[in-house]
Amino acid sequence: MAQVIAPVPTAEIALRSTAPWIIRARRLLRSSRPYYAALGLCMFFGAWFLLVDVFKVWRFRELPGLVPSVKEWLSPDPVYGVSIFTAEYYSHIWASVYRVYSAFISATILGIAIGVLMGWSRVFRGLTFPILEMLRPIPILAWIPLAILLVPGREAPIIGLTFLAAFFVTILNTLLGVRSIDEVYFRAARSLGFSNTAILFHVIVPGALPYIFIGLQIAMGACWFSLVAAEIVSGQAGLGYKVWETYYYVQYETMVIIMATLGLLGYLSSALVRFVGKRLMRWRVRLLAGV
Amino acid sequence: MTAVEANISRSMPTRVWRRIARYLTLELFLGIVSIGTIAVLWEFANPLGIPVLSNLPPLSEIVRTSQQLLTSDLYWDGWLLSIRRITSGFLLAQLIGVPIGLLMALHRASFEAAFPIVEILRPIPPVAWIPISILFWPTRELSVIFIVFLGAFWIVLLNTIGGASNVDPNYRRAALSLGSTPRDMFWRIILPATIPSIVTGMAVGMGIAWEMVVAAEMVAGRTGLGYLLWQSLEINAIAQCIICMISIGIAGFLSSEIIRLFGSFVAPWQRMH
Amino acid sequence: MSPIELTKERGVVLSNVAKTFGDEFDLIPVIHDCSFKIEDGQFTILIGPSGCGKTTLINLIAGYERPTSGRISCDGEEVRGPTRDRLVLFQETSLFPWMSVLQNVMYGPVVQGRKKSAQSEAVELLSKVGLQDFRDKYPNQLSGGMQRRAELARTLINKPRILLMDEPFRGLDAMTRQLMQEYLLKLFEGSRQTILFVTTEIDEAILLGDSLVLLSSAPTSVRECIRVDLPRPRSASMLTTQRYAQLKSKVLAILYQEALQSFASGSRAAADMIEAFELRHQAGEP
Amino acid sequence: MNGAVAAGALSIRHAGKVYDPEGLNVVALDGVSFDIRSAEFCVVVGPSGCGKTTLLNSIAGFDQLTFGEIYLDGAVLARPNKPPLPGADRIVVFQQGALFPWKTVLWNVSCGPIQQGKANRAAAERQARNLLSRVGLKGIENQYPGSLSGGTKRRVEIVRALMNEPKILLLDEPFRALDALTKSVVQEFLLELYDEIPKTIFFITHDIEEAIFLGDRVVVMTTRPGRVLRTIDVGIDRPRDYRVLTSERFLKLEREVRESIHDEARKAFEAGERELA
Repeated sequence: MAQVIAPVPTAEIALRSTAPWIIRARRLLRSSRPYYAALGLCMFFGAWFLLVDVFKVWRFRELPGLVPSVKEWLSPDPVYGVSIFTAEYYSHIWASVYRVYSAFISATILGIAIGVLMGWSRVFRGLTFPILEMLRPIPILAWIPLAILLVPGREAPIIGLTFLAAFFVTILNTLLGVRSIDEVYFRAARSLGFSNTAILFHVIVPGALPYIFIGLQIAMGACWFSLVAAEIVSGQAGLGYKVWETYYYVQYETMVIIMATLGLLGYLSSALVRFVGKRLMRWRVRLLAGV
Repeated sequence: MTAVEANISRSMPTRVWRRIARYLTLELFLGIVSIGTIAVLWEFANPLGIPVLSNLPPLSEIVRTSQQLLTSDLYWDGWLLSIRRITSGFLLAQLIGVPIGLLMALHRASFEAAFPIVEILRPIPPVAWIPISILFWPTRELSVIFIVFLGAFWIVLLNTIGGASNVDPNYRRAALSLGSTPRDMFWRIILPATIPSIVTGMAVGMGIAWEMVVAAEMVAGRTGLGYLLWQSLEINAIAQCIICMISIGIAGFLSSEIIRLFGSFVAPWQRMH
Repeated sequence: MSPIELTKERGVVLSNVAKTFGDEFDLIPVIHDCSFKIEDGQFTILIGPSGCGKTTLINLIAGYERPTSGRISCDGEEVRGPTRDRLVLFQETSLFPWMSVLQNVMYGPVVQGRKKSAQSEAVELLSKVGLQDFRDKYPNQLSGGMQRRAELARTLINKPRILLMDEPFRGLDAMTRQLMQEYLLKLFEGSRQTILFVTTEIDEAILLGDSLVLLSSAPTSVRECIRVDLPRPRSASMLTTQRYAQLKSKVLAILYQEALQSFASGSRAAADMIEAFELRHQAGEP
Repeated sequence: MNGAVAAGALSIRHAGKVYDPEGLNVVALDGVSFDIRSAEFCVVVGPSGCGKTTLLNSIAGFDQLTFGEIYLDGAVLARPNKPPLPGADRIVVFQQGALFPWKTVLWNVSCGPIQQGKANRAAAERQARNLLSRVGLKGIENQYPGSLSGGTKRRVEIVRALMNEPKILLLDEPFRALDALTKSVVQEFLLELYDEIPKTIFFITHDIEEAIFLGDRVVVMTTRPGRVLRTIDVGIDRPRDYRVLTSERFLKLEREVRESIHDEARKAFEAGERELA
């Protein structure tokens, strides 16, 4: 691309006036990324199709095929009653999404509050940190039996477990975030006459935000992981329960649909957390060069 | 030095005190207080009628049942089997994950081709793979190991990619100028610089591996700590449940400590601050 | 552009070099039209306001980047890519943290196939820079000044044709900086190693340099070349002589306008853009 | 802004600081005494480790003296182990910069008066915009500190300090991270502001040239334990600009200070190197 690049006068180093997303789109098309990505996806689905549907190689013959699964997913009247056109599909999705997001949001609010308190007061941290450190190594899924035995009802144990998965991670990352704030910002705030609440809202929370959002990304992933396990053991509805039920009743195509849906919802949830993070932390935008 | 420490140390002005004071910090004091009160509340939960803790068997009963359990072979077999599954699944995840991660970090085409697949498969919770794993793998043991493998694989893969592609460009440029061949660049510059991220990936991966062993044994396993935990759920033995949970917690803690030691051995320059 | 006859004489020659970053969507010209010469056996200084593309010039001469237009030749041949003839001391230390100081210094000879003599050469050079007791320590166990000396040893063991130094003493405190300057002077006056030294400190430039290349604010072109005719060997006491004061006021007058110009050109000052771009580019964006 | 009340006279009496009284007994500050008249530009210069930062922090309220007192306008400010509360009358401009990176420039500059309840948001922001444009920083009000160059960040932080009309402006080696050319531009910016809004300034640095160029009075300190080696009245009239740097009087003063401080600094350096070996 040996265009002659005319030196642009320094005074007005103007970005072309076209909208930024058009620029990103044109840059993407010119790079090799989309073409290799397409190649990769073809190889993956091609292998699935050849190994399972066509040649039924070795153990692959036991697995659900690519074509039947996609057909089931898209058909208006699916054999086992679950496709993008049936209400049952969306009821399971809603059950899982409701559980994950109610647990995630409450864990975020409580987790950040406790994390900030632990970061702020050394006595509170002294009291609570040892307990946290003792409970943290216990895998979340190991809490399932206790949750089922102790927590009454059907929904509560599942939401409780998903809450736990996000709770520990959020507390720890908030604590890490508060401790990472340079002492100089507290000193500047105090000498500028900030009250304690002002320091909390204008220094601690925004300062800890980068770490908090690293925690929230991990927490969202952990929520979906734990939800599926909890639903398999004690759920009535929800994608995790459905995965097990379709396996039990040998409806393998539907099982693949549910797994794909879980993957999609997991990806969208993480993308949502990243999006919210970018919005709240616009100040972290790279320097003027607009990275 | 906080006020509390200041007046403690002032009362005994000897040099010896300086060394003791370093341990007798405020945190240690508060830690003992908090754990102590919880243990006491737990023990006398029933008479005091404390909401959550009263449903649990008192601490003393748990200690008694643990004595029985610790002497039973089932318990220790459970440990061995779970550890065997963890090690095989975890090691496989490193042996496959690290090389692929390095390839994807250093070879642009393979990254651009493989990354979409990673983005599709990674968000699917490994527990959701259990049915497929049971169908595909001929034996139960292999299906559990596959789930453990999945748990640790994605984490170490992404950490390796992250580590290898963010090597400080000045290291690469300095090495290039000094006359390094591509082989030198990989073995003497890129790989050592990536080791810390790989170790982080292993530590996090180990945590998730233990989560997965519990889930996999819950559904597909016939033995192991996880299965023991589910059995105690079936027979409503809360005390045994708690002991199994604590044992898994200790096992998880020990294995991440092993990873940390491995990390300080493989990347000694890290802790030399 | 008329084909410039590649002069055969020694040293590095830049003729009408220009460099622009970015693709056709956001074009940032960093170097407008730079032509100057780095004579053999001379201590040449590149000095200009912050964010004026000095680091990019170093990368171009070292061969890490290709110029958008114009030509760079070293001893007559065009500069194609990095070689051990043109070694760089970066602003931040680039000692390999996973190797001991000795292994770092031996790295050059080892990868060039001179394993046998590498160890003895390295040990001898380390004692010359006063780090013989730190040979087995890791870089992060050393102070800023020591890291710089170790890096100098790692560079000089390869006997480069030209040593490129990008504000190497910027992070050091005043005292260490002064001692490192004295050390570098002793080293240069002993071996007449050709050096290109980038700095923004005028005192450092005049104390160390034989010829100063004054750069304009972004996008950079050469404002002026000034010869420093202070006698050698140089010492810190020269900083307060009358001849030094004249040189300093002349350099200050020119560079002060450039520094002001890069501040004055509005809120999106060109300097901020270039400084940001260089930071991003230095971070190795593909 | 010009009718700033003529206050801010500071007097330091035998200020001393001993770290870890029980154990190693490290004397950081050994009975330092000097006065700063109201609206005087006083610069304390000394090698690293001479206790100048401890002195500044004791005035600001971030550190406490072990013995000696500090008076502000006659009233007791600091006593042994009784540090003053940090307040808007003694604003500090920190070495590594303390603009809140997550707030816009306008928020940063106007937050002082707002948080102290001296002005409502609208009035404070109007005053901030006016002050920013007066010092040539127009147009960056809505940007975040992360996207500003080093020099611009320093200037905004000085403006933020002056917005609170402090009795004393405390500057802890504020230009250390800047390269020399940007430093000279920002130094001149500070001098112009000082000429326009006279304020008592307590400026600490290890750069002798900067100390003489900026200060009316320069207090030269010895290395640890910090003591006042000598005090110099610069006596170069204002307004000053970079041409002063090569004037005859400036060079004489610089030579004087450089000799008296050179062997002090070498002692500090050798002590530092020994600790590492």
